[in-house]
Amino acid sequence: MLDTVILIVFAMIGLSLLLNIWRLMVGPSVPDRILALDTMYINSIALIILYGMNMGTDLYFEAALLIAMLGFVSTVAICKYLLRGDIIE
Amino acid sequence: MIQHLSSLPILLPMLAGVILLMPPCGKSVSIRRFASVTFSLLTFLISVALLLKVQIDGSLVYAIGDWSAPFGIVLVADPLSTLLVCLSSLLGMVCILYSCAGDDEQGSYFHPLVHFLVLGVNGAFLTGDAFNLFVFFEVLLIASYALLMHGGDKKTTRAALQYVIMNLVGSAVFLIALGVLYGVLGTLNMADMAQKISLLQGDDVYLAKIGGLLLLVVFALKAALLPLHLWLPNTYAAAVPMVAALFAIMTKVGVYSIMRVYTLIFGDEAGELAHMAQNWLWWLALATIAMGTVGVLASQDLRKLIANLVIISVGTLVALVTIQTVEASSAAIYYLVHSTLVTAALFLLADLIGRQRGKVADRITAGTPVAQPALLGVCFLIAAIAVIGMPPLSGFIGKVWLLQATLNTEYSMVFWALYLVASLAVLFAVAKAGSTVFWHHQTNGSKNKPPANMATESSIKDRVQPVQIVAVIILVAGAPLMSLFAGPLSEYAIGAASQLHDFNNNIDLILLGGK
Amino acid sequence: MRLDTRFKWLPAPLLSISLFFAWLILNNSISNGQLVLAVIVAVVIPWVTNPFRVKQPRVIKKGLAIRHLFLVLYDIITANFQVAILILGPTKKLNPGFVKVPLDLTHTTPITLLASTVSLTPGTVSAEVYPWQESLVLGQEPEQRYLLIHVLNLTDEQALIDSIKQRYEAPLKEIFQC
Amino acid sequence: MTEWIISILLLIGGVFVLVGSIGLVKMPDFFMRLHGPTKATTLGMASLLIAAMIFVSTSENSLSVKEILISIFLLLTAPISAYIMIKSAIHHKLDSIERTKGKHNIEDDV
Amino acid sequence: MELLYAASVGLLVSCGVFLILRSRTFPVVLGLTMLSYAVNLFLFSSGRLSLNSAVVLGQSSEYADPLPQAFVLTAIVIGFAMTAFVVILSIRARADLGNDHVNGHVPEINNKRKV
Amino acid sequence: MTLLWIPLLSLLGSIISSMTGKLTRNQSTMLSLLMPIIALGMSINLAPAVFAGEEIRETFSWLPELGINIAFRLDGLALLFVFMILAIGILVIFYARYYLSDKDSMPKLYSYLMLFMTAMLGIVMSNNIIQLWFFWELTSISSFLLISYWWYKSEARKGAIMALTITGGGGLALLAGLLLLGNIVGSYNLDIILASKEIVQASQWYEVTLILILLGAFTKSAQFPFHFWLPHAMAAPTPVSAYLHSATMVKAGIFLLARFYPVLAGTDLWFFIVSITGLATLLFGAYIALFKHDLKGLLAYSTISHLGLITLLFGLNTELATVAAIFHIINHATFKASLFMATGIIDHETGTRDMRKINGMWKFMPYTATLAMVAAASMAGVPLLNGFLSKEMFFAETLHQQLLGSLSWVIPVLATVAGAFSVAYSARFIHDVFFNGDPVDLPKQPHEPPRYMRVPIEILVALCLIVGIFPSFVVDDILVAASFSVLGGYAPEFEVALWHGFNLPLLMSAFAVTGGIFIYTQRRYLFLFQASLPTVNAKKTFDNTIYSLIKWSQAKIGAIENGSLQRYLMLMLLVVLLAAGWPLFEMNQLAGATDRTPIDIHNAIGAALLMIGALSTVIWYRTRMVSLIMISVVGLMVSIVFTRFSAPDLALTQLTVEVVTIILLMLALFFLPQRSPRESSSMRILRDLGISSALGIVVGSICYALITRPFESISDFFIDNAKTGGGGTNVVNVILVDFRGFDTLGEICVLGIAALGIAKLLINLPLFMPGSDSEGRPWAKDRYPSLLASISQWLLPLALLVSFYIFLRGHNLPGGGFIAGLITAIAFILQYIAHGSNWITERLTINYRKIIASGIAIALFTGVGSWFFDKPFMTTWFDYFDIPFIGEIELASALIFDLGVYITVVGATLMILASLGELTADASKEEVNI
Ligand code: NA
Ligand code: NA
Repeated sequence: MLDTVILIVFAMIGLSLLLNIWRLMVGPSVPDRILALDTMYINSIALIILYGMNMGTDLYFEAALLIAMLGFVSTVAICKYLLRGDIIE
Repeated sequence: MIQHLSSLPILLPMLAGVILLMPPCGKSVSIRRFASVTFSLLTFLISVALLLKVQIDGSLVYAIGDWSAPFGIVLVADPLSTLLVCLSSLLGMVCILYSCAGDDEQGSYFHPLVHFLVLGVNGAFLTGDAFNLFVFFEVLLIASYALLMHGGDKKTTRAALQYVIMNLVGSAVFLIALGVLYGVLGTLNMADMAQKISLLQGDDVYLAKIGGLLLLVVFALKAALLPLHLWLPNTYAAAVPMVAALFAIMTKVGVYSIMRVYTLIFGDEAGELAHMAQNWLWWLALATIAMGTVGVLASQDLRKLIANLVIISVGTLVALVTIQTVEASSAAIYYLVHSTLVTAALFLLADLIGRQRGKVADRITAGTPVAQPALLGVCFLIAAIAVIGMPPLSGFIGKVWLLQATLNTEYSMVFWALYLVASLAVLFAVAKAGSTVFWHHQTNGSKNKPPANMATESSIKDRVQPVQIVAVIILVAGAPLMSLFAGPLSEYAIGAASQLHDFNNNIDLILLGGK
Repeated sequence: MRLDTRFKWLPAPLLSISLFFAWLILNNSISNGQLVLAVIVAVVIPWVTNPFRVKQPRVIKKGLAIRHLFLVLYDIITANFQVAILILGPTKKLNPGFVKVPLDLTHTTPITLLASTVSLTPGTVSAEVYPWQESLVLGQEPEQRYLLIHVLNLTDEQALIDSIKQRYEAPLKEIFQC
Repeated sequence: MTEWIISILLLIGGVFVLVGSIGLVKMPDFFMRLHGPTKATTLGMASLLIAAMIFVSTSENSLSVKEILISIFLLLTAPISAYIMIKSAIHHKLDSIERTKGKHNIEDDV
Repeated sequence: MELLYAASVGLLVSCGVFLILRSRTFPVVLGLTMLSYAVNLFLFSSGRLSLNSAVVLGQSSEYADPLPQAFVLTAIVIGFAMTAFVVILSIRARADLGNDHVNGHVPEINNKRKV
Repeated sequence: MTLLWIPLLSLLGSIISSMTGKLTRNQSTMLSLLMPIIALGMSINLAPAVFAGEEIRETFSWLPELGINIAFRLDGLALLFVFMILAIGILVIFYARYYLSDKDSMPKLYSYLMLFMTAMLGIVMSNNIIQLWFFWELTSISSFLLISYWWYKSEARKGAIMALTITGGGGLALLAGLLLLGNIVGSYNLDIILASKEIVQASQWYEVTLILILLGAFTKSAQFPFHFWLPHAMAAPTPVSAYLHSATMVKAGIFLLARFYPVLAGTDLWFFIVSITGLATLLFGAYIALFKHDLKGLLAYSTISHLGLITLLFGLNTELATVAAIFHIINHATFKASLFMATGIIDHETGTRDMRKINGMWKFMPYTATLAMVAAASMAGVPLLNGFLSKEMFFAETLHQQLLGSLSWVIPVLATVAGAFSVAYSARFIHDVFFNGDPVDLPKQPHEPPRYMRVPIEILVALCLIVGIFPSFVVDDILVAASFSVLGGYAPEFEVALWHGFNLPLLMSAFAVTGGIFIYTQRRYLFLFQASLPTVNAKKTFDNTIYSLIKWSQAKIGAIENGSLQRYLMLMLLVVLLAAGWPLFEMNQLAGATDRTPIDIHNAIGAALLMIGALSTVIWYRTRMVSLIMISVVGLMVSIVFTRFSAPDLALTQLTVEVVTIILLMLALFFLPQRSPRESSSMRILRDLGISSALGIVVGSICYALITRPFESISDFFIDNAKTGGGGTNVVNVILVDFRGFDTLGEICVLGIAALGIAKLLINLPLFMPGSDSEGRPWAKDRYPSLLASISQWLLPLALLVSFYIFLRGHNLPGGGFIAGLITAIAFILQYIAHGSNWITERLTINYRKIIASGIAIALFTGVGSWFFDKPFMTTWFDYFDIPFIGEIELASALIFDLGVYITVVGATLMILASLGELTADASKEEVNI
């Protein structure tokens, strides 16, 4: 049963990612795209976690952790650019 | 220590680079210079020691991390690689010496960067592993990028941008080539690759061919072979002269790689792929010579002229390498050393001359007289005679040798005709440049009177400094010395070339540790 | 309100404790070796990062803090369901709006916590804290701070402000004693 | 039993993640779009991570709680991401839909 | 799946190359970045694709080829260093030359077009 | 050793005289003369043996591998030339003592002259043809130096370059010819070559070889149409002309004909090329000489003509003609050298060489005039002078030539015509200079030159007379010996005598003399005729050719190297396409034999996102911000791909690098324009699309071909030995820090160097700091959003914790120094973003340069450490220890190495990002103050 559920959730996450990229493409504004990208980071974490469960390993945990950390940093960096241009001033 | 000698030409420059970044070298210019010169001298001496050891004990294989080939990375110190290591260490030393007159302070980190460049070059010469070769290529490239920007102006920035982008694409191609080769052969140790390539069957052969050809593209880019040479003239002409002089070795890294890879991996024993690119390379080399010749005629300043001389020398070298005989390879080895030294010397001289000519700098037009015509003139004359290939200097031997070596090949007459025309063009261009730069003065009011005391016309600060002239003399001395000791040197070159072509011996040496 | 810790060598005890546990959690182990490492990490990292800390009020009422934490967690869960319903429902019925909540809090850490809480809980996202540092004369403290929030479905503005102030701001004020 | 729990948590997580992304697509203006991802994903992610935690703990027969760290991390950062994104949206003077109340509360930041 | 992988690599190469051929530094930098993604994926695949077989001893029954992974790691790092350099170099070029054209000067046709 | 000493002494002389700058002129001259006099003495000493038919040889080893040795040989021909070179050389040096003005550097001239002398001696004495070429080229170099002696004169420079180019070009042809010759014979040894006539002439290469060698000879000896450099070489000081352009250098070409006569001559080809060239030169030179107003010009063309005569003689392929040629070599050297010297005196005394100005010199310098007139008479072929004898022999030999068949009469007739012209220009030389009224505005008042300046001329003119009157007595021995060598060990019966009776040659001589005088008297009409001809100025043609060649080159280079990176890249990509695509077409089947894995939803979505991201990056490339966001999607997806295909380490690395790259690109975006203008034409876009899709298809196909093929690699070794030999279970990491740690060492060097390079780039960087974004929006006021600053304080320790965790586990599980380093760096970068770099520098002063250096140093010394255990560099060490309370722990040198990596990465990344940040921080500080 778990395998089926994982597959279903895979499909949900996959759909989410597709929705994200749709927003990414459509925009219309840059902040919209940033939002989509940020969401995409988080959904990727879900994807990786699921994948780990699917494969029965937690070797990919760190990847998920790093996406959580680094996705935040990139979002901040991009927003800072929008706000101030110079991100390290 | 002596058993680790093979690794020292790489490790010593690394250490030097590191130490030069640390206190007290970071702060004090004089300490930095002293340390840098000492280290470069040491590197050179160590390289010579390695060469001698290889002469006595035969080629050495040094397994880094005690992991033997093909699993670990091995350094292969054979007559050819050690010779080139000596050459690059020498150039590094000369470049550093020359810079100590003050050019090193035109930008930051000059000394460590030179050591890092030498590290990369030496690594590329010594390594027996294709991926490790990539890494050292990158080391030398990134160092060259940084050095290219040393003390530069707008022109330099423009040249650097193009140079860097071209080479980044080149690196990408390098990786694809390595990927293909690994994907087919399952190894990237060069000797192991050589052994496995003849066993390939079916379509795998073509895949390996793709890998080999792509590698060739990369090496041709580094070597500046037509049509991938276009980066060279501007880059060399835009670099600070001592950097340009040091760059003289960089095209040779490309040539050397072609030599290694196409003799060992795609050489006689490669089955279907034996000498696969020979024809292409041959004609491209010829085209390169032609292009360089046109460039030489077109050059309007000394540095461009020298850059084009480099292109001609590359074409010549690649043509020789393509022939794949011991004779041709030994001629190539001799010519390689000669052309590197002499073009490096010319770059430095062009700088010294340019500085003393004020506004016209090194442009080949009438200008301010050179303040020290005798000193610079003699040096220039020697270098010019050498580069033209006239007796009694090294260029003459190189020329005779390479003509001899190409004589009994298929298209020898095409090469001869082209090479001789190129030589004539070089002769004319260099003579014209030299006589214009030294003898054609703008300030001569009455045309046919000897100019008045010239020394006063140029300020004292442009006078050649002792370190600069020492640096130039070290390089210029190469030409007569290589001619005087042509006997032992040719013996050495032939020995190195024979070993290069001795497939079984190389395989045994690297994969079985010489057993 | 207290800004300094009792021990010079342990500049941020709460942080140290968090790090200690985080280490053990990360390594999934409470072996002796990991415990030693955890202690090392818990001491060394705060010490190393101390220069980068701006002095902020410390948690005084620890029990209250924990209780408040659970309250917020509960709110997060309900918030998620509410928002899910709002999202899936017809968009046209939504009445979004911007609300400016006047703040009693003055320090950054409590304000950050409040803003985060607001963002994580029903239908609201913190948008801005007014005024900005840059709009002030150097060194001067602002008279009144505001939290600008965006509300997905705004029905009663004043009720929302009151609920935020009472449900989230007041406990924070107490926890930090400021 | 654990399989059930895991499955339910997974489904909850999946649904919330999806809902967040639907919100991202469906909502008419940036400010409204933001609500979905920031909130829905925190719970969704938490459910998924807890599912994973239980899954690993049972399959390896030893307690594994490190997935918690990701949750904590997301809880810490999600509001700040949202905040800074809104900030840049305000800076870009993005239009909110007409019926939005209290637009006057937004101060010009330049 | 192999086809999909190869197609992705091919597409990345195409996109990278197209961007590299643009006339301004920023797209060229993007192109180089894209190309290095493609190259890394390519090099990675030279050890063949394998699912669920990370090369951590004791974690799985089969192992992927670790060597290309090590190569790609090195390549990523080097690529990063190079990208960093070329980015700053573009900034420098813009500052020195007053424009961001890869040739250091904007062709006259464009200047006219602007006017 | 005797033979070697002859050129060596002259070289020594060159060196000695170059050092006589501080001495007086006389001392300098004496010292300079010493060496050639000794050499001359030595050669005289050797003469009897040579006359006796002996050939003296000496060989020293130099480059045996190439068949090049230092080999000397003295036979009759060589001896003849050695005498000429040394004797005339000595006279010229002596003469130059009086010729040079005080301003001119005597040591320089002497030094060059003797260098030249060395080269000539080397040529004539070489027993190895490559050595011969060696000295041949040395004459080109030294003559370049001599012609450009007055380097400040434009015509001296131009003349020197022209001479060098022509003779140098000929030299190259000669080299080719000699190498071919050596290849045919199988040796460069002259002895062997001279004995291989049959082999050489039977070879398929004979024609090419002959033509190449003749090219060398003709250019050097100024044969038509390569003659034009010679008149321009007259820009040299007159002693130089006397030496080089009468007696020696131009004779080197003649020598070459003589030297290789035994191997190359005797064929019809030889006859046609050599004799026709000689005849043409003879006529052309004699004709033009008449019209030259410049004294030296006249002599130059006369020389050309006489060289043509000698060449013609060699071309006739008869033995006696050869003897005559050799005889004329001697005679021409004597009279022409003395004429040049006389001209030098006239030039010296009058300040001009223009015959239209110089008239009636007889009155001013009767003694010099007498000498010059005798020499000129010899040149004209007047009886009782040596010139008459060889010309008589020449006329005789032209009559014996039958190869032209029914046209055989042409040669003697033309020879007579040329003879007439030579009488005419000689007459002009005598009449126009020494008589013909009074001088016209001479710069100086002429008078007799210093006594000793005339001595060399006296000696030479005396020789002309003695040889002319007592020929057999003076020249028989040397002529026999020389002919003996040239004819290959055989000397024909001949008699050199003043009177052979009334015969056809004498008649020809008579015709020539009367005809010549007639021509001279009627010169007015000839000058008019000559002026009416279109002027064919060889120098101008040469200059124009060179000029247009240079212009052509510049145009070509300018068109090819147009500075367009796009073109360079396009070329390169095309080459790549060809190299990768060509073999692809040769393949029978693209796909390999392994089973395909089915596509699952996970992969499909990943690939879709990856592709959409990539395409979007391209589609929006002009809106840079958007394409930057799009490319981060690609980066994210690439790391997902790595996770998917079992490469957790790669995924982690890719993720961390990705963030730093994005931050970097944001920086770039700020300092670069934020939009790309639309500048590519649609054709260009199409072209680019074409090549990029072609490349994509090719690379994709290769990738597909690879991954569908069965495969074996060396990797099992790593998996088997990672734990036992490297002490870690994460094989990738063990490869990185152990098996291939050397790569990693290189890699951190790259990173470190990149950081240094970037810091270098940023020095004195004038920044463009846009005050608004791409849509003209001013930047936000809130510099450091407070909530961000607040949260980043918390994130820093957390990130450090994670980083430490990743670092420690790397050896056994995914992670390692590089990733850990980047996480640390990113954590700090977040601080920079949140607080600004001033805030950071207030709290933390780190010298990133030192950090980088320490990182590399740690890695390096870890590697060196193994030396102390007598192991190669980077041999790792690890062991397990049981420590009370803590339990078993593993200690490994690889961890220290990884620490080095970590430190370097932190240092380099921060240096790269922070140095740019600090730059703007400084700028903004000022902004705030305003
Ligand atoms: Na050269
Ligand atoms: Na006259």
